[in-house]
Amino acid sequence: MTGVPVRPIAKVLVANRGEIAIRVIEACAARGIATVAVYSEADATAAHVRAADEAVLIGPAAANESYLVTARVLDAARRTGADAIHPGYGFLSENAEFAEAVSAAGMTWIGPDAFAIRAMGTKIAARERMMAAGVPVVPGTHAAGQDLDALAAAAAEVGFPLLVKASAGGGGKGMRAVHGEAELRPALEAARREALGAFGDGALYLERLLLKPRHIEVQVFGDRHGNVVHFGERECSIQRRHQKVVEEAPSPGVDAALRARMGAAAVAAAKAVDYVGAGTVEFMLDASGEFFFLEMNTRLQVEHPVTEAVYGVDLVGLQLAVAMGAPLPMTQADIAPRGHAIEVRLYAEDPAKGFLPATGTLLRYRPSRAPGIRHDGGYIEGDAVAVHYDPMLAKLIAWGEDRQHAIGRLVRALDDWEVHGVITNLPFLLAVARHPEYRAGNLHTGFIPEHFPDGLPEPIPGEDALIAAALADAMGLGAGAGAPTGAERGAGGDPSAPWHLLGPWRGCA
Amino acid sequence: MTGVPVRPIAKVLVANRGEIAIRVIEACAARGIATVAVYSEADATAAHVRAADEAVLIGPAAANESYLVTARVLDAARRTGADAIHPGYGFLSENAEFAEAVSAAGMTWIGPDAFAIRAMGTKIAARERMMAAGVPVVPGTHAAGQDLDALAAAAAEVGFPLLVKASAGGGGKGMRAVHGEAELRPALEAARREALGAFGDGALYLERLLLKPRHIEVQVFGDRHGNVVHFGERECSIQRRHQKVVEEAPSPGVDAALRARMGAAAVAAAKAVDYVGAGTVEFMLDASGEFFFLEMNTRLQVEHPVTEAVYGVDLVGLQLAVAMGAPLPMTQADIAPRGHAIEVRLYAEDPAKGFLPATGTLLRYRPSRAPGIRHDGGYIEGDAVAVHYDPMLAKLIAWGEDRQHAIGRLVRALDDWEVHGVITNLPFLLAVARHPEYRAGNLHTGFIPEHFPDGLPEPIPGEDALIAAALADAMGLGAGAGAPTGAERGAGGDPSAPWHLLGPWRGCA
Amino acid sequence: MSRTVQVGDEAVALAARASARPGEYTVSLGERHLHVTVRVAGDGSLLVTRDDGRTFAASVSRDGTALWITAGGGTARVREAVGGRGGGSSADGGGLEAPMPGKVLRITCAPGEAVTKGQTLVIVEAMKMEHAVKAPRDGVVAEVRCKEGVLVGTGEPLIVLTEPDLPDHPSPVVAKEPTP
Amino acid sequence: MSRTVQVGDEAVALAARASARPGEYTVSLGERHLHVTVRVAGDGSLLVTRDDGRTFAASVSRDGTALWITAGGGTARVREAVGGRGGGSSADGGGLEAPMPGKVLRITCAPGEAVTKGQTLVIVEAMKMEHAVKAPRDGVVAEVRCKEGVLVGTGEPLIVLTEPDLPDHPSPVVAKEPTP
Repeated sequence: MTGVPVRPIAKVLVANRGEIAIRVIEACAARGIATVAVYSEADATAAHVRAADEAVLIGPAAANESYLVTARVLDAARRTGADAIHPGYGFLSENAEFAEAVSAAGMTWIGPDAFAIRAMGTKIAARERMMAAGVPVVPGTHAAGQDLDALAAAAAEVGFPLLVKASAGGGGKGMRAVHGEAELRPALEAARREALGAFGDGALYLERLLLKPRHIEVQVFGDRHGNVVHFGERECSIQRRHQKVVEEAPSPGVDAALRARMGAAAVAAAKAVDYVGAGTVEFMLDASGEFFFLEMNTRLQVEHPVTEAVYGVDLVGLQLAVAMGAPLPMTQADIAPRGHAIEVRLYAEDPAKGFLPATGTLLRYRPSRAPGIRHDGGYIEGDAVAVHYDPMLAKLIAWGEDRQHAIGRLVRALDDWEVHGVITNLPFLLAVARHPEYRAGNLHTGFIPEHFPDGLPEPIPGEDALIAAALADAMGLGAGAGAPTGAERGAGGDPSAPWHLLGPWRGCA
Repeated sequence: MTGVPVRPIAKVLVANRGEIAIRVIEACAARGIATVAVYSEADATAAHVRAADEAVLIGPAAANESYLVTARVLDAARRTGADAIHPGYGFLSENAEFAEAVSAAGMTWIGPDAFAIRAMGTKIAARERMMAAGVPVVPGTHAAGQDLDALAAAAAEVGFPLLVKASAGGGGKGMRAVHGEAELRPALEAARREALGAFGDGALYLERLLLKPRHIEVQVFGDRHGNVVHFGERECSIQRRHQKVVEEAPSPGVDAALRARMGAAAVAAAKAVDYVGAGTVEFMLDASGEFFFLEMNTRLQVEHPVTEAVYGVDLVGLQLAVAMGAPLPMTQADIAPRGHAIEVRLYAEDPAKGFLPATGTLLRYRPSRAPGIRHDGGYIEGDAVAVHYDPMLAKLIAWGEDRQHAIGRLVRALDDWEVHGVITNLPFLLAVARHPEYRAGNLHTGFIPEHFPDGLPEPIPGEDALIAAALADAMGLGAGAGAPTGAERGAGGDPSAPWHLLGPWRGCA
Repeated sequence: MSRTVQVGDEAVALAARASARPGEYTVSLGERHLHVTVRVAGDGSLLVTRDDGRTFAASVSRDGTALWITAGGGTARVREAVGGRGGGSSADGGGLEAPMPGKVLRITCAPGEAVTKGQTLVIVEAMKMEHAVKAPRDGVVAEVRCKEGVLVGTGEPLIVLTEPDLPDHPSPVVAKEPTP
Repeated sequence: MSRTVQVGDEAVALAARASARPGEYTVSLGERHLHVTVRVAGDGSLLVTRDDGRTFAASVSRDGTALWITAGGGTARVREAVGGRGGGSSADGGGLEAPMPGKVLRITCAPGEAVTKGQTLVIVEAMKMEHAVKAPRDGVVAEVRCKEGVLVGTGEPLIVLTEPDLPDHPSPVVAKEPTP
């Protein structure tokens, strides 16, 4: 349109593993684009290798000797004749040097320009750039002076409640929450004493205190023709130590008017760095309805499927189109949400033991296939889950006509999901989905520590499970043992034969 | 709203089997409604039995001794305390007596009233009722007189091209296609001679000849408050002997203006019989853009998922809501299509042998899990496919941002679908999806006979398949044989052990 | 271990021999020999790397006489070569076998009856579909080998027909696949 | 065949005995006895009908010491009762075993070193997560049983700590589950 050259993409190397590599491979395959997987020695038979047209071994299990080695990834792309590289998320996806190296090698980088990656890569610089662009950031100030009167004046500017922090500080030392004018002076004095004692520096910093904030992020998309649109928000407040666990779109705390305001702020943020491709602007939304820039993720987000479900868009397909130089095929006016979607992340971790990672072999792995359920997974039944990579095994996304319908479908799908052989957070996901405060939409970033301070104890086997256990032993069922599976019976036995009636002649093998 | 009593539903008996029973069970489960399955002796371990909360054996394998026996189904509902019955499609779904018996037993019938079922049950009566309601039917006429002049005048009314048929006739005898005025008289004379010779009755009937018609059907929905809406059209032209094989929404032959006209006609048809619940009005659409009523199916349709995908609605959920007495939650203005969806039906039949039914055991059965793919199936890996019921094993639905994207996703998903042990039409579905005329949207009811007059020969194994066959024998792979599956390895082996490297010590078991 | 399979009109002998190096095999497809490296995935499927570096995924199942193989998009049945039995399609037998698994719905002929080519002898039903088994030629019904209401498998003999002039030499049709 | 399993704080003995009628079993859960009818589905899962007519579906997998069972919504691990071994949680051992499978990232103590309660001795990393193994009490490092960069399994001993006043009586922590 504006002289941007069209660069067709015929073969994409996917510089990632697991579910996101498969997601990208499927998007390419549906468009007739060939795919190249890369894999470490630990992933020689991984699902993403099986899904791609070609696969290249790039090193040993450790990611910093394989998936993170730019030279090996680039070499694999060269050897297979790939003309573009998709980085997925994590690994090299926000590595500006890698983005530059891909372009320098004459290949198309499916992502934003290195400039935008760098601009958003440092939090403090990004914060200042956003302030300049008029995007709200958490109000805070270094007072002009450090005497109590100057700090009190600064406090009036920031507003209450606020947080007094030690400028030199960290670890909670010298920190005080102040909920009103009356508490201010004693808090400032106490904080100064602590700060002096801990850091030898009594300088204080004031920042607005967000009460039960929601983590709300906005999906933005830019093309090479200067257009930027947004696809509404995702709520990701259900997190544990900054690791998201449950995400949804739209947010139960955002209405159409707020969506428009946050969307406009996110588009302004993206335009401030000439953003191209898929990006996410993260905000904190406080209980009063004010929102503040947190950071921008310059890549596809793990939780992008909830946006896809609600907005009827294929974000990876859009990444490919924009990377080829095409203008966005829609304007903001064309973009509207429909229904509600929730994503949960299945982690190989033990909610009964502080969420420590777990490993094993997926002896049985059967996700739901019900309508409205999407499963983006990196493993299939029989695969081993090892210690080398992220503990996220899969994402399950439930779409419904409204939030309650989506929750209903989600609960049913979680109930049906059979995962044997590896301890996961599946019971924890169910407990969250069934929690009355979750159903009511009362979400904030402290949801898990507030409602699940001790994680979740290991499920105690119920009576039905014990009956099944007793039968399984008596009948020799379970892996490798005597049960006649369909496969073992062979094809075409007498269709009326009572295979479902097992007598003692089959038991106790 | 208008005094319709609300009748909550707490437990639904699903009077069906296979994929549609599972579909209904999942819809109930997502809404917290308990479910009862019924099953024949042949279905003792079928997937729909496993999906339901309870299950009742209702007779031997033959459907007319089990699924079709109204007394047994009603008895199962009574015994389990079900307060509603969902009939699915086929079996008892269009049985007006059954609908009445369900209501008489004090249970809620999830479907239209018996009156509507009966009104649409006889083709000729339905045709006349539709004419009275102003719904277009295939123009045709018994001429006032049978002399050639009277017939010629009638022909002018019907329009060309037309079909001359023997009133007493059948089997093509006395039938003549006439493409213009000039051909008319000779055709009338020839037809009369044939009719007299074949049936001893020379009376002739004239009907518009539809050229390469499309089979277009409109999804309608009514509530007990007098509201009826439509959810656009589905195109089902790809059929073989009136058995649909591929369906899609929207139709590539229908634009917004035509959609509005056909939708209005369908709504008029439904209103003419006070229709409540989900129904489908089938039309033939000819090459000139005229459409004509064919019949109305007074139940959920097999191909309803393409409408769900494009309109973002859960039609089974809507059936439940309407059956409980709720008004439709949307008006026609709220209803708009988004993207494109295609459904294919996987049949256990052999395209190389006249599509004869096939049976066997599903030694391996792995449908795609890619984004945008929905799989509604009645069987899982290990299940036996027997001779008793419909040969449809599953439906696969691909949604895409536009028709080409949907086709791309469909082709990929068909390519990935592993079905071993039972011969199916899978290669045929792929051949259709890849056919240039299909891709171009040039669909009509003669598509399969025109492009696949001889079905499709059995696929010849390619070189890769032969290599795999040789290796499988040498390594003892395949069902029941030596390959160490994940399950057999057991959990937690050394994660770095080279299980992927099989040496001779594992081969030739 | 070796197997001769049908590939279109040809019979091809397949074999594979493990090399000394783990996971490496020499595969023979008739006269052609290839070197491949094999990895077995957790679900028993294969990843096969060919000489040219190309890798393909394959899954294999096994029933009586065939392997079902999905490899690189698409599934094929790899069947034992019919060899000396000469193609063995049911056309030879004259259509007197069950054309599909199903239930014998009706028998419309009786032993000793003279029948004409094209006459319906038996109606078999499966999966809501009826199929008429017709006389492939004029002849006399020597034997009815099925009963109404009974399930039969593909290829099971239903009727034995003799030549009208050779009543002493029945030509029974032998079941090739006695599976239902 | 019988198995004693852990159900919350209790040990329950499980057994099932086939009856003369096919598919029927008597199941014992401790002192309770139930009669059930069992159907096995094509994928090896069970459909179990209880005395009261209620049927539930269940799937079972088996690994070293546990059965993994999905029954009626939700999966549970059914494990051998710990019995005489007295619960055996790693809290007893004092946290000197690997708390999870992973790689030893850093060893921050040396043999002979006196350490204080809460001091980090080893850092283990798995799945992008670091975990510090800390001294459960004051003591002296008697032995370092791991190496940096090496993979360890849950429960593998990492450090042997002695009481500061009893250097001759080391208290090694024994691996309970030597799986990685």
